[in-house]
Amino acid sequence: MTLLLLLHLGLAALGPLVVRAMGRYAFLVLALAPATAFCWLLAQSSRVAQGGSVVEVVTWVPSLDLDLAFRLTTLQWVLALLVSGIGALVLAYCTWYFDGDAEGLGRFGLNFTGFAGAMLGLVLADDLLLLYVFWELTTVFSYLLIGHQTERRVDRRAALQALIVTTAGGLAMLVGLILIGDAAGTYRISEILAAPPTGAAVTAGVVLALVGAVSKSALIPFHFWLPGAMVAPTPVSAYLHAAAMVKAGVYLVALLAPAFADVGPWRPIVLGLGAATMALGGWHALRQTDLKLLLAHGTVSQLGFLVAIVGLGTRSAALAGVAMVVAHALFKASLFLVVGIIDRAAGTRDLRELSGLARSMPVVTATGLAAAASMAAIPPVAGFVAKESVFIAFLDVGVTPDGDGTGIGPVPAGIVLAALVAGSALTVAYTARFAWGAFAAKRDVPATEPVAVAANFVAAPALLSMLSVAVGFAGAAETALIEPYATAFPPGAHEPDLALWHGLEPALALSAAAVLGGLALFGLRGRVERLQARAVPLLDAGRTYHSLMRGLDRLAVEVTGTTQRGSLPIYLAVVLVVVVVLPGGALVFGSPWEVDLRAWDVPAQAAVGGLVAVAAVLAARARRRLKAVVLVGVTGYGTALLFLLHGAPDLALTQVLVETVTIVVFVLVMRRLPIYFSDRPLTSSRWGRLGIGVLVGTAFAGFVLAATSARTADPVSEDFAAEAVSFGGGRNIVNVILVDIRAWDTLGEISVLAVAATGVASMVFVHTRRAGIARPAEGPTIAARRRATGDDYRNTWLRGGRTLAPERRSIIFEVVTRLAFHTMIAFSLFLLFSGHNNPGGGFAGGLVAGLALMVRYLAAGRYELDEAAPVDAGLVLGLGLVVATGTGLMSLLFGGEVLQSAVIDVTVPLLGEIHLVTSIFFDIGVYLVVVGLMLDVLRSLGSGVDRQAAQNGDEEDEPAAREPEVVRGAG
Amino acid sequence: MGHALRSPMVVWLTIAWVLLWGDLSIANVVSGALIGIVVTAVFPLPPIIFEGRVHPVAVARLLGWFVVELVVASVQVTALALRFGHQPRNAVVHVDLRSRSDLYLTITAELLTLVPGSMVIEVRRTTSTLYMHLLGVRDDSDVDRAKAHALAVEERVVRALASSTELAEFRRIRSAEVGGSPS
Amino acid sequence: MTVVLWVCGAAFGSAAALAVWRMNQGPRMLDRMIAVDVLIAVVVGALGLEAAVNRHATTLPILVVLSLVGFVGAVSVARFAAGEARPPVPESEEGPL
Amino acid sequence: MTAASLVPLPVVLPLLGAGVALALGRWAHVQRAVSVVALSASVAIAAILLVSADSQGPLVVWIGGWPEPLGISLVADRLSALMLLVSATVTLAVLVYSLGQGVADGTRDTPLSIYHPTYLVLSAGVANAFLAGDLFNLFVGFEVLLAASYVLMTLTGTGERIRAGTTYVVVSLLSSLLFLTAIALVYAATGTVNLAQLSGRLADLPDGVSLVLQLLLLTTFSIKAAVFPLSAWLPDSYPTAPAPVTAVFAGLLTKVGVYAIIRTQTLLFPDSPLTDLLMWAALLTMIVGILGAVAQSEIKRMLSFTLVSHIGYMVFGVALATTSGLAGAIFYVVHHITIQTTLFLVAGLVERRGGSTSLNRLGGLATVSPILGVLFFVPAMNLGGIPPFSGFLGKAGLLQAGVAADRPLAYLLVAGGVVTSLLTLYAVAKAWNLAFWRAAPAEILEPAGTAPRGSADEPGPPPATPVALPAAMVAPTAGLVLVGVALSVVAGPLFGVADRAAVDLRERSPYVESVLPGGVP
Amino acid sequence: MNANLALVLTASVLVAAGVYLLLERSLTRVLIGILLISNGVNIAFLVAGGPAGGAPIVGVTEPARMSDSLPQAMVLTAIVITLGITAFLLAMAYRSWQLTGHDEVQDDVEDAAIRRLAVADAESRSYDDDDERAPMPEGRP
Amino acid sequence: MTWDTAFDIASACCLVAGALLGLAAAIGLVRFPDLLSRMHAATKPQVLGLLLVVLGVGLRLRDPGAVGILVLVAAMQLLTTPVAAHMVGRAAYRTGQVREDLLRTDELTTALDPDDTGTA
Ligand code: NA
Ligand code: NA
Repeated sequence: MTLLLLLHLGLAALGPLVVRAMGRYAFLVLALAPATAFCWLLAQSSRVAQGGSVVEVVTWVPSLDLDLAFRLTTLQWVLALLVSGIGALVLAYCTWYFDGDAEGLGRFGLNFTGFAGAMLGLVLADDLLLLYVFWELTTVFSYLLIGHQTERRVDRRAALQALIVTTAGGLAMLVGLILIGDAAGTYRISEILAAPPTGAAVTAGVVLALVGAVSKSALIPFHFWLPGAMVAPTPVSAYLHAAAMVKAGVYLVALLAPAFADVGPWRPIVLGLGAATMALGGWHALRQTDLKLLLAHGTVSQLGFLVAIVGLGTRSAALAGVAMVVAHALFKASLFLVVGIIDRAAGTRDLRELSGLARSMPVVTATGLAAAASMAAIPPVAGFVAKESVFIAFLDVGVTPDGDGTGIGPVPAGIVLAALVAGSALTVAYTARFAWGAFAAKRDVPATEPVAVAANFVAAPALLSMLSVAVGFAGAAETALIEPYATAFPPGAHEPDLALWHGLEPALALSAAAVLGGLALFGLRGRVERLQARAVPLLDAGRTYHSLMRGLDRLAVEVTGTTQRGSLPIYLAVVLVVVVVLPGGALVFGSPWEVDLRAWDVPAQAAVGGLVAVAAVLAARARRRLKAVVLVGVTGYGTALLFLLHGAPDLALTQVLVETVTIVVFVLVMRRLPIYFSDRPLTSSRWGRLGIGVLVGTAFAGFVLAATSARTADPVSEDFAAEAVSFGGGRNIVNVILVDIRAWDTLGEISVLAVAATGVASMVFVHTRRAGIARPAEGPTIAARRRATGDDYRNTWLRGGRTLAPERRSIIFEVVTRLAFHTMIAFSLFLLFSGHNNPGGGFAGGLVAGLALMVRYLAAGRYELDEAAPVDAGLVLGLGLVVATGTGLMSLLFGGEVLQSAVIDVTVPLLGEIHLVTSIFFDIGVYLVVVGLMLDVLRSLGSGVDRQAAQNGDEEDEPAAREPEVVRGAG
Repeated sequence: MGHALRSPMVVWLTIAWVLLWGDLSIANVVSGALIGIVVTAVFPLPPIIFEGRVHPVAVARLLGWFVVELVVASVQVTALALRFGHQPRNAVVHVDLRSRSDLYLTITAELLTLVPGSMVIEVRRTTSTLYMHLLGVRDDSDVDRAKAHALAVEERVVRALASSTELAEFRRIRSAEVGGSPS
Repeated sequence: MTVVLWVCGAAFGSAAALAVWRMNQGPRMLDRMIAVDVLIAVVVGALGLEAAVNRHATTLPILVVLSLVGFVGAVSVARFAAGEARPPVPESEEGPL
Repeated sequence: MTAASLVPLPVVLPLLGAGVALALGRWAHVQRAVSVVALSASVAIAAILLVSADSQGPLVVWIGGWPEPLGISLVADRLSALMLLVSATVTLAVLVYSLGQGVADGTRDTPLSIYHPTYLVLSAGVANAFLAGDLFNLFVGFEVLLAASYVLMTLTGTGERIRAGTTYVVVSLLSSLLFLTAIALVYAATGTVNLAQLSGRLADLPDGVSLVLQLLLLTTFSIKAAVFPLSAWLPDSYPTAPAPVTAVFAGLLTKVGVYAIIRTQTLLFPDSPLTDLLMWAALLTMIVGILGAVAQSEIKRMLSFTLVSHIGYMVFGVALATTSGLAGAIFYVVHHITIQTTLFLVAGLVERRGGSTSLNRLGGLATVSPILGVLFFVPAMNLGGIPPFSGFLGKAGLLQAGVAADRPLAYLLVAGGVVTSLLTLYAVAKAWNLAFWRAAPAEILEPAGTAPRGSADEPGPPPATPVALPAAMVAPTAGLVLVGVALSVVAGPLFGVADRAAVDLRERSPYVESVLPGGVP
Repeated sequence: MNANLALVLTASVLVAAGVYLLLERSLTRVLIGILLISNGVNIAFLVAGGPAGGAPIVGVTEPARMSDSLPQAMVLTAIVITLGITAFLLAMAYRSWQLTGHDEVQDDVEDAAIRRLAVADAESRSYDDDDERAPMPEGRP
Repeated sequence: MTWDTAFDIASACCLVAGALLGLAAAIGLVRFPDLLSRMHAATKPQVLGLLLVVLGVGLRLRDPGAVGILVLVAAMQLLTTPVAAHMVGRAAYRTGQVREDLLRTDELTTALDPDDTGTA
């Protein structure tokens, strides 16, 4: 069975290629897939007829209890035969239905074959979840097939509607199936049927599964989607929306009925909705003028009928139901195909325009009439045989004390039966309307002149109609074949059988009444039409659907409009409020916690802290950008002091450097931005911000107090002192942590710096991270300026200084820079190398080196920066990363872990003991990355902004005219 | 290598390196020199044309004088700051230095700025002119005193650092000025 | 040393407070940068005081750093952000804080 | 060298690659080669790690060989290794896609010297987050990936990207600060940041304090994972980035947040009192998110909202705190990484072919480019939970877990889950109807050939006129579509791994004992 | 372990002031807020590390008197990361100014459009299921 | 009195004097009416104050290693402080932030003729 499905899948996938190669004749090839399945099924007949089964299990997802489990017993066999047989026929029919040059034939072939496979899988599946898999696949293929003519708005909407409605039901079913499977402890259908679970969850599950069935089979209240789907090409209507897909719901009901028909809500749902749908569908069918729509409403009606029968849950009903399914599939597919032929031949499907086809298309007419007879249950065709048995089954329910085992009382049973008979009468009426409308010669309508159709075109419906007739005469054989399924139900009032003649029984009377009543309705069609025109639709589910969808869309807009404010401050406020409410709430309302306090370690902490707090508040009040920056700087330097007072010199050192760098970088940017923050006039929002700020600050204090007071354990770092020296080879524990114990963090951190630097460059240079490097050269203008400024007989202190306008130069600054620069660099190296034993390290060193570059830039402008560091910042950053990661990998090569360090002590003559820890190389990488970051910041926010300002003419003293004097150097 | 070691910057860096490590060992001197050479090689700057030579005694005198000045003037400015109700008047004056060396100019300016009461806010390089802001100027004599003071500072600097030729040139200009402009 | 600590601490604390006051008052950025300079000097002093009182040399590199690069902030403002116009509104008209 | 020694490499190799790419920024072909090699190696190593972790238990390495629990431990257990493999695969595919785009566009939208190193760092950060066995290192991993994401998000600095990027960056920064606060508090309360050690020490804390820590971490990660009401930033920011960037963000970044939720909630806070809270959050995330998707008229934004919505599924599984719930969540994460990435790549193709991603401007794409139709439809249905695709399988696992939990709130979530599934399908089908089925506007019918080539230094917006699709972009997209389909084929073993990973998570001992074989100090 | 109240209060004031600024629209103010909060969190790490002590340098301080070194290393990492991110955000502020003339964070355009639809009680712009509405323009206007 | 005590007392004096000079600088910063006056107050007593503090630390530590660094600190302080003062003062003057009413003489206005490029 898996192979059959794979064959469908394979041919479907090849569909577009086959169509491209063979044109419309490709459908004959594609038909091979269902045809093969059909043949295989036929080969299983005897086994199945004897009540045997074919089982196949391929493991798929054991965790979900979802396997490719297939099981072929009678019910599956019957439906699979229908699905594959009709599928093959309809595919063959497509060969003549479509023009060879019709658009989208390839994807049509794909979707149709795929659908046939999915449908086959659906009826063969022995796993509830697998059944759902194929169930949804049929939905999707149906969506694609309904929307085949993609550019028509109506088609698209109908496709979407079918998709949404059936998927909605399908998802309900999925939950239902999971409820059942969970209760049963298995998803294997055969096992569930063998030992059905019970309980409230199962009841709910069964109801939800029925929702799926009802939606798929277009019962009330989901009945509206099926007529809408008639925009699809007729083969689709014939196959999906008559023979196959819509039967899935009926199949599910039939499948589960043996196990769950006695579950409380089952019969009210299937009988109530089934009977009501039958009547409503018939009523709607009567007013249709489009033959296809007439058939579609008829299908809705018949599906209600089928669900009511197969869901009844008696042995008689089971037999009759399956027979009815077969009969319906045969006649409805045939009728749709006939309509398709009429449509192609006559160019219309409107029964008001068609006339006299009986004469001009006799074969088609005969085919159609035979199928119509079956639909109207006129003896001796299949429909009659089946419907007769149906009436018998329902009469049994009505007349036996226990409702033929169903427990339905006589009154409800009578009502249902009456509804079914009435529905049958409507069926007869719309059948008559169809036959008359399609084939009859109408007095006031000119005779239709159809174009000739190929004989092969008619073959498929003709064959189906012939089968309809044949089955009518094969009641006994049919009974024998279906019986194994029916025996899953307890024996009823009497053993059912399918036959043309059961004797003069009440059922026959009911059949007769239905036919006569139907003919009467047809006869009175004028009056009926007027009545229908006046009647207010009881339940316009289609309108309900549309208003639901509109409501959904409106809800979506309203909810989105409310929750998605698009405003950063609001998003941040939400986060902060969540922090105050959740963890803050837990603090306030949760279990009590203790507070263990001391005022300070040293009073200076309070003094510095107070100053920091004041500066923070002043910074929040500041309206001038740089003022706020400076006050933040105060909090930064203050924090550095707090670090120091706590006993963290490394932190204090880094914080001081970072704060200095931060201020300068701020200045570099703020020089371009407006001096003042713009006013935000809303005072209320200001108070709101203040409120949130106070709340968050309070919560923060509470968190810290609670968490700190809760500590009883010793810190993991208590062993660091000993280990740092013995294993890390350094005395400065913080540095050993940074370059060794937690070097992995540091590696991440320098990566952050590298990308942040790259980001800074990308914000300024936009499309590259490389700034052009330009160094001052001896140009004529510079020479002139040198003469003017006396440079020719004086020292040059910084080469870049000559590129500055005189009023921007300061010789004092230049001289001091010239003298101090190398010292700064040497000091940065000192910090780098001494860091393992004293405060310092790669970060601090790199920052000092970066500040040295910054001083060069401040003293003599952007050319001086390029002069100081004529390399691409990316190179420095990259080199740093490579050195750091390379150090890490190197230890791996030497058999250690990543970033493992070695302590090397050697005695060099003259120099004495050299103590080398390999983690210094890692720190060198860190140093380089920090320098690279600073270089990138200076290139971008310093030089880059200078250049852009010069190009905009914002700064008179940096004229663009000076550009040619410099050689644009290579990095 | 030998050339590099003769560079004053390398020497200074070596000294600084040893000061930083706080230990005058061979290893520190060697590594300091190495650092100096590497740093000056990796970050080349225009050569400092320093033709003078250091006169230790004069330097010491300069420093001593500077410390005294610093203390005295600091007290003065502090007093000024603490004298409530008194609004000091200021002045911006110019002084034409006699030397033409950027280095001496810078050192002079630095010292003048460091020493309370005066602050160099502008320099004209072509004429070696310093523009000073003076704090607490009562009358013109204060201004003249400040100008003379600035020239004196320059002279001390030149005496401490200049070569004999430079010194001779400096004396020549000074006497020419004193002689040529009796103001 | 405790007395020294308290006296110096009080002096540095007051100096820092006055510097912050000037920083808040301005009126110009250059005024604020002078205040930053004073503050940095206070930090240097405080670092030295702490090192002296607790007799350790671990913070001396921070002193070197501050003496080498402490002037950069003021210079950058002098270089780039000095040319500002007069404040359009009095500084007192600020937020609710 | 044991498999455990390989654990750091998915972080180190991309970083090394980033270093080389930065240093050799002038040579585009070197950058390309380095990126492809580094990420391919990551995929291979991740595969080895997954196989080893699944067969031998968690692989642990103490960086630098420091004795436990002093240093930083990296842990590749089943969950981490699985996340690593999926993310590495997706990252590589997106890289190839962006190379294709670069080849076609002359790197106008993805300037190489910025893009490659940053992208490599991003992948290293993601890998580090998955491997971190230490709370602070998890923070660092987050920072690495976030910093890289800031740069990628604002690539080429257009006004729109700056605006969107600001929202993204600032919200992320706030979450980073929250994370840092949480770490400070955790250390204050326990004196350690090693996850395995914390699993023991947190249990000794008073309930109130432990709850505060749990809620803070949860809030932090919920911002990153985009859990309602902390999710609104995401649809505002993701869609504006270049297509490959959005794709990799959508696929990976939120999942790193989900991973962190899973890891911390299971390892640090077992027997959580927050089940109900998480369930409500999951429900609201699903529903509000998908309603957002329904309201959109732009494909990328619509996808962003589905992204948020489906985070709700994963949170649902975590909230259940049962083995099947966690397994479902883990499987769903794997599915969602693959599928969201694919769909955003397809959105990029749509933008090229249709000149827009606005549903009000597109049309006829299924006709003019059937391959694009397939590339969109298959993952879209996958996202919509249509079987037999992985989206369905993950959803089925979660629904099974929800039903098995047998609690009213769990049933409510089951209902919310199917409603979300339906609305997801509605949203993508609506997009399909309009963009792919509706009649095509004239300019889409006749593409303007290939996009004009730009140079790396030349600014310019992405092509606004429809252009033909370069094979170099279609191929990796198709590859990812196939990977998405293949998830269904290998769903058995994959769900098996997820199951075993969930068992590990619930038991905690496999993790803790591998990290601290000598017991929790 | 007991907590240092002076540090806790300082940190919480920094956080409160930072939050106040964070909720502003100017990117510069937001960044300043982030820096304040960041300083506050860093101080909280000091509290988390326990009592003040000597510098954690072997040979300088007795191991028993040392301040806890691990939070220091973590704060150092955080400080440096913050520096990198600060530089990037400033560059973003510059870029924003370059493009718009200010550094204010603007509201999202698409969200505003949907909010307008919500106010007008209208359907979404992709709603395609209504007969009464004028058909959408097929393709580009 | 041992040498140690003597050094400690000297150190204490230096520290106190340095701190008071720092305070004086801050007072001047607050009290002086214009920018340039404040600059005098800020740079001057402060330089001496810092030198005193450095000296005080050196006297207290009495460690040759530390003294080396302190010498460097003092040297660098003397080198860089005037630069800041000069640059700020210069910027103040050039941007018109000098209160002319407090100036007795101003010999720079004329020198800053825009045509004159001589200053540097
Ligand atoms: Na190491
Ligand atoms: Na920070």
